[in-house]
Amino acid sequence: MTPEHERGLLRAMLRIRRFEEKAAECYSLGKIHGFLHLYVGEEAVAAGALAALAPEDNVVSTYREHGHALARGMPMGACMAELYGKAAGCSRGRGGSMHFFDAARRFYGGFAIVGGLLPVAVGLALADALAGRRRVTACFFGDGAVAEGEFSESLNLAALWRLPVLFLCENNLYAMGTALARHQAQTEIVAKAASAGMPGEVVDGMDVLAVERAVAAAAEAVRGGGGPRLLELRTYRFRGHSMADPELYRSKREVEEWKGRDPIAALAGRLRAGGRLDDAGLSALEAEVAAEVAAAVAFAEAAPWEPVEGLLDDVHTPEVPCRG
Amino acid sequence: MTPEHERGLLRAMLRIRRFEEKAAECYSLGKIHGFLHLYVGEEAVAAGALAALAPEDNVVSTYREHGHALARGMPMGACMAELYGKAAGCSRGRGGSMHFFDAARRFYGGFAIVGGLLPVAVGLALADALAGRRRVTACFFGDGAVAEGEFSESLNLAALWRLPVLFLCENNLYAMGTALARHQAQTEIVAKAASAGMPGEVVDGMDVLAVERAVAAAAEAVRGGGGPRLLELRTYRFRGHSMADPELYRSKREVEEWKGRDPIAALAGRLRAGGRLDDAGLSALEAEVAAEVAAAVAFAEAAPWEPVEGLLDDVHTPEVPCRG
Amino acid sequence: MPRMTYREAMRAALRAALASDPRVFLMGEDVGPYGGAFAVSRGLFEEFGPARVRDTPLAESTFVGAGIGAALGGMRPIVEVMTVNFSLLALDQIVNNAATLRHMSGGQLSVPLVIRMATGAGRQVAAQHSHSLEGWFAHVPGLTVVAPATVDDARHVLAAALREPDPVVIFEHAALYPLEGEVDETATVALRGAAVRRRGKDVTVITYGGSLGKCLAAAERCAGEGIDVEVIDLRALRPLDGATILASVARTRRALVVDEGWRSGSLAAEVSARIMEGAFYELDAPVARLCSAEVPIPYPKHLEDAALPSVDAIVHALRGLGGRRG
Amino acid sequence: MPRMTYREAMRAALRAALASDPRVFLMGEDVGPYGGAFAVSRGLFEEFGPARVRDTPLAESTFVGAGIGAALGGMRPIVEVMTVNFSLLALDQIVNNAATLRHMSGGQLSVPLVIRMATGAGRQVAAQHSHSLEGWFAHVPGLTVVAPATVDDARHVLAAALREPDPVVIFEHAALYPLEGEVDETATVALRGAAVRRRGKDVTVITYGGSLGKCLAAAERCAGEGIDVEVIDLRALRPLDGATILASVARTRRALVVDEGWRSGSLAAEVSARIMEGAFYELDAPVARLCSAEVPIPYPKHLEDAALPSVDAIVHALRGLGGRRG
Ligand SMILES: Cc1ncc(C[n+]2csc(CCOP(=O)(O)OP(=O)(O)O)c2C)c(N)n1
Ligand SMILES: Cc1ncc(C[n+]2csc(CCOP(=O)(O)OP(=O)(O)O)c2C)c(N)n1
Ligand SMILES: [Mg+2]
Ligand SMILES: [Mg+2]
Repeated sequence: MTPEHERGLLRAMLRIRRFEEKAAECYSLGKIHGFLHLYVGEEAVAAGALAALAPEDNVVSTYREHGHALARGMPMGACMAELYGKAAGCSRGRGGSMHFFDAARRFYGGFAIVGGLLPVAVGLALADALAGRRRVTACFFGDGAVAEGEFSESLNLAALWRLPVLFLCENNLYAMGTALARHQAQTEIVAKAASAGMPGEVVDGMDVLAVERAVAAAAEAVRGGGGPRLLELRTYRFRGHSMADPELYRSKREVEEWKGRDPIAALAGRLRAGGRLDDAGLSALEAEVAAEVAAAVAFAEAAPWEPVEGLLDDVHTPEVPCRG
Repeated sequence: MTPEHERGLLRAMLRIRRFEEKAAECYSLGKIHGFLHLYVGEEAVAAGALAALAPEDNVVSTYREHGHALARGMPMGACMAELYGKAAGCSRGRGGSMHFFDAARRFYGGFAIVGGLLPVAVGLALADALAGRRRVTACFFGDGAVAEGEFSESLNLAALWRLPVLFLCENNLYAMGTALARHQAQTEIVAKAASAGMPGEVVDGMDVLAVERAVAAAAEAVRGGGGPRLLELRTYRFRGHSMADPELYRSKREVEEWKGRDPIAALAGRLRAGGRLDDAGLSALEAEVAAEVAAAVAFAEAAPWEPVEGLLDDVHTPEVPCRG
Repeated sequence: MPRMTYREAMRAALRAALASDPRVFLMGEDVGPYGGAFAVSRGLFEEFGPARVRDTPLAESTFVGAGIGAALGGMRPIVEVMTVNFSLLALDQIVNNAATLRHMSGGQLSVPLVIRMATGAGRQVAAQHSHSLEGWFAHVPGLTVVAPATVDDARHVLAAALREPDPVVIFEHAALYPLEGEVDETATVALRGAAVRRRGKDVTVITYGGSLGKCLAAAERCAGEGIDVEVIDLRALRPLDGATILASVARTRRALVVDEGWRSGSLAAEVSARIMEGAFYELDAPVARLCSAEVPIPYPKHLEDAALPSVDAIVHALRGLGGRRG
Repeated sequence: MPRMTYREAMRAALRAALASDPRVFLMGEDVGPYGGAFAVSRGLFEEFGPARVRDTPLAESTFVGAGIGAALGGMRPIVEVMTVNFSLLALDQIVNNAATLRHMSGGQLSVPLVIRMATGAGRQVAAQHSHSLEGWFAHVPGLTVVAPATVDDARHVLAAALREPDPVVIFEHAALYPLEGEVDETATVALRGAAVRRRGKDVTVITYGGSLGKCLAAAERCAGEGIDVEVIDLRALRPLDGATILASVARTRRALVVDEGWRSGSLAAEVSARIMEGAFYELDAPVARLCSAEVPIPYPKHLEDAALPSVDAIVHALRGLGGRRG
């Protein structure tokens, strides 16, 4: 673990945080519409996990995927343009906040039906297994998704066929307004892995280094043909479920307590304490990220709208003369 | 455990066996059509479980439910007439083999979509809990159903709300032609109960006394407000999945081995050995059951068909003058 | 008559149902402390407690199926499926159980279950959150399907649904929740039957749910151009009120069906076919349909607007029908 | 040309696909050693092995979703959903993922997935096993939906579907499996487009799938009565081949749509509406529909027969259309 690497993780988290803070601002200004689910507070999970995965791995995520997309290396401008709905967006503006895609980076969404991404992840891994490719398919999902039948079905299928899936459960203690203990009889999510005959492990999702370590180890086991694994990453979202959430279901105090464990502050503090980051370094990093965010907004603002004539594009693949 | 009680269990199993053997015969004769899923070999489960349940309990079952229906006390004539599709059938002939119902006996089907009955059972228990009634809802389902998402969802909901459901998994080692180990990564079905925070237990489903004991104990716990439980009843079907099954997926030898554990022969043997049943007694029992089966067939044969004008009946409840 | 929003009307209906019948309870995702995804049930958890306003896990198939079971067990459950988009996970329970149990049991069982769900597009929530699948539900024998399009209907349809001994599905177009209107608190409305929302003699527009407002606005614009438009709100999508439709078309001799569902296989097709069958010889022109474009609904506003029926497009279609008479 | 059954034709198509493209694999419940619920895949497990003929657990949503994922990953999966009845558990994957991914990703992703399922009633398997929901699938943009009604189509449609870069759903009416017919082994058939199965000048019958045989039989009977019936087999249910339908109706001026789905909201309604829109002025009589009765399909033969379109009922409807000309 070099200081550069640690600073890289800090930077990755900061990029997500500042990007989303700006997105929230743009939402208030009426530049972004529909649903916007922020990841603020959970950045250590995306930053740590994506640092531990390889470029050839597949990444599948939910509607709360800005963090995973940025940590995967998707250009911030394309992400912001997608939030704007511009043609230069990472999904050509068609998807918006919930549907980021980047085929070249094997970033397969951006799925907004809770649980619906899990079977797709299993299938991506099946394709790799059948083709003899040594790839991991990493699939992020929330604690709420654990209640959906597709979760158990997918764990079973992946384990039964020993497919290279890494199930990454972001347990932020709430499914919308429903606390974990109010939606799960068994709140130890790792116990579900055992019931599918799959190894599982709990990880401190507020500690980016712990996340990176755990994901690296699990990914190595999965890549080596050891079958699927599940990590339960314990984390917390600092903001509402979406922009419309009045947060009637949890106390301010609880939120404040968790904010005290802010993963960005925690890592920055550790680096400072160890003398591996100083005020100047942090300012430079903040400035660099701020500039990137500003550039992303400028890019999104300047980007053209898709012409209305394109409405019916991409429902089907256009006929090409000598296909198939 | 009185000798009468034991002979009652033997009789219950024999009634199911002979009823179904006759049904298979009638099927070959073209009197019964569609799907016919026989329970032959599994009779100890229905006979033992239903003996342990109370009349006010709810019973929910699958398309392989003749045994549960008969053990519940549904008249054999109405059951046979249902197989014939006659208006005197227990579902007015509308359902056939897969859809037996008897509202008065709280026999709630007869569900033919694998897994689809589990949420319904949870709901019946919810109604009882809300109404403050001390009833158990016993729900029979197969090992194959364990793979369906609704299984995990239903276990979770029942456990979360501590509802009085008794989940009775008839593990006959096959879902159609797919052996348990080929559809479940975790073949210990009781492990699934643990992952929903629910007690579970494995029972020898070929031993009617063991089944009765286990179900009685579990039902008492459930009825007492202890929350749901799961029993895994290990059993085996001696015949094909349905009448159309050429049984390409298992060996004759395996089937013969299990036939050596025939629950009826086992109990009869035990009773004989203990001097609680002799040849005359067994013959009398067989004769009694044969007469009941013959009467059921005669009843079904003689019963009238529903007039075609009734086709659209019971899609909706008929308007009654001062409803609601 | 009091004014309130569609959301408040729905909430008042829920409150009245919970207050008047101990068998009634509400369950669904985040209907409790969160107050419902659309804030419809806000306050009811506090008022009626956790036994009667029940948050469920994310398990659509199972909590809908549990509603069926609870109905069989003598309760009067109201199950909220947050949106029709998620109801795809519960269709087996609705089609294979709720809709069949009465018939399959030879009339022994009833499933007095009410399922409510938000539907429709127009809020820039993209392809997976913008379905209008009312037509699918309207295809299924054993179900009654309604789509309150006015605040007054929102206030009263639930009580009517709870009087039914069989399953009822209520579609609430999400764009209607902020709509304001008058409510006759003392009325009892019928669950079934269409309503003529505007009288006119030149052309009939048949619509439902979230499109009613657009059609009424289009009718006003057409009035300025001398086209006198009659607007029918289907209200009940199953059974369809053929008599009201046919009587209107027999007078106007021209009809347009406006439906936010995708065109092919839409509920609008059924309405068109019924008019074909029941008023062919009365028609002066073919019945026209205005539906959504056949595309997964895109996120950006200009594309979403282009995909959905708009007031402009309705006016255009009405002009095209040549409704100006004599 | 060789004769074979519809079942054998489907199996030959599967075998050819597995043999010719290493990316193709088959998965579903009991497609392996059991040979498929309808014995379609019998022998393929032995021939191609467990990696390419894969038995799945009972988990429709997940194995269909896994098919989507595998298609994204470059494979050409053929997913068998045993029957359309169980596909209700997989509709979220089909509608929200398979049909949307291409559009939602701005054209980056393709889902070259083929889903096969048996459909239809007529085998006395009662309400939960007798659905005809082809019309639902035909409603969804992003899907291509086909219903081979002849042995030759059964032999060739799969290859055509596998040539598509986007999801295709193939409906095989379960009553057709024992049907015998001739197959042109060397042909390449188009996935889309209707086929005129019988030429006639008095009235057009439009149908698909399991009802084609009944319509042809009815046409023969009508021929004896001097009514010359043209029979169109839709073949593709999405997209519909409007041109073929309209051209025929423009000649015959009368049309009957026969559809085993329930009447309200049926695919037949869409066909009727299209004729309304495209051939209204050519029609001599309203387009008629013959569909299934609106009832969960009952078990006993006499009631099931009464619920479904029958040759008698088709003949009766054709007579009623007054198709005898001149
Ligand atoms: C099948 C389905 N049901 C309901 C919803 C509405 N919904 C969106 S996010 C969400 C909560 C999901 O919670 P969790 O899985 O814990 O993820 P988190 O939002 O906490 O990251 C709900 C109920 C949905 N999108 N899909
Ligand atoms: C959802 C669903 N998928 C598939 C089927 C077809 N099917 C009927 S029974 C069965 C096997 C069920 O096995 P199991 O649950 O073990 O019960 P068993 O038949 O062994 O008693 C299958 C696949 C179905 N009825 N429902
Ligand atoms: Mg969560
Ligand atoms: Mg089994």
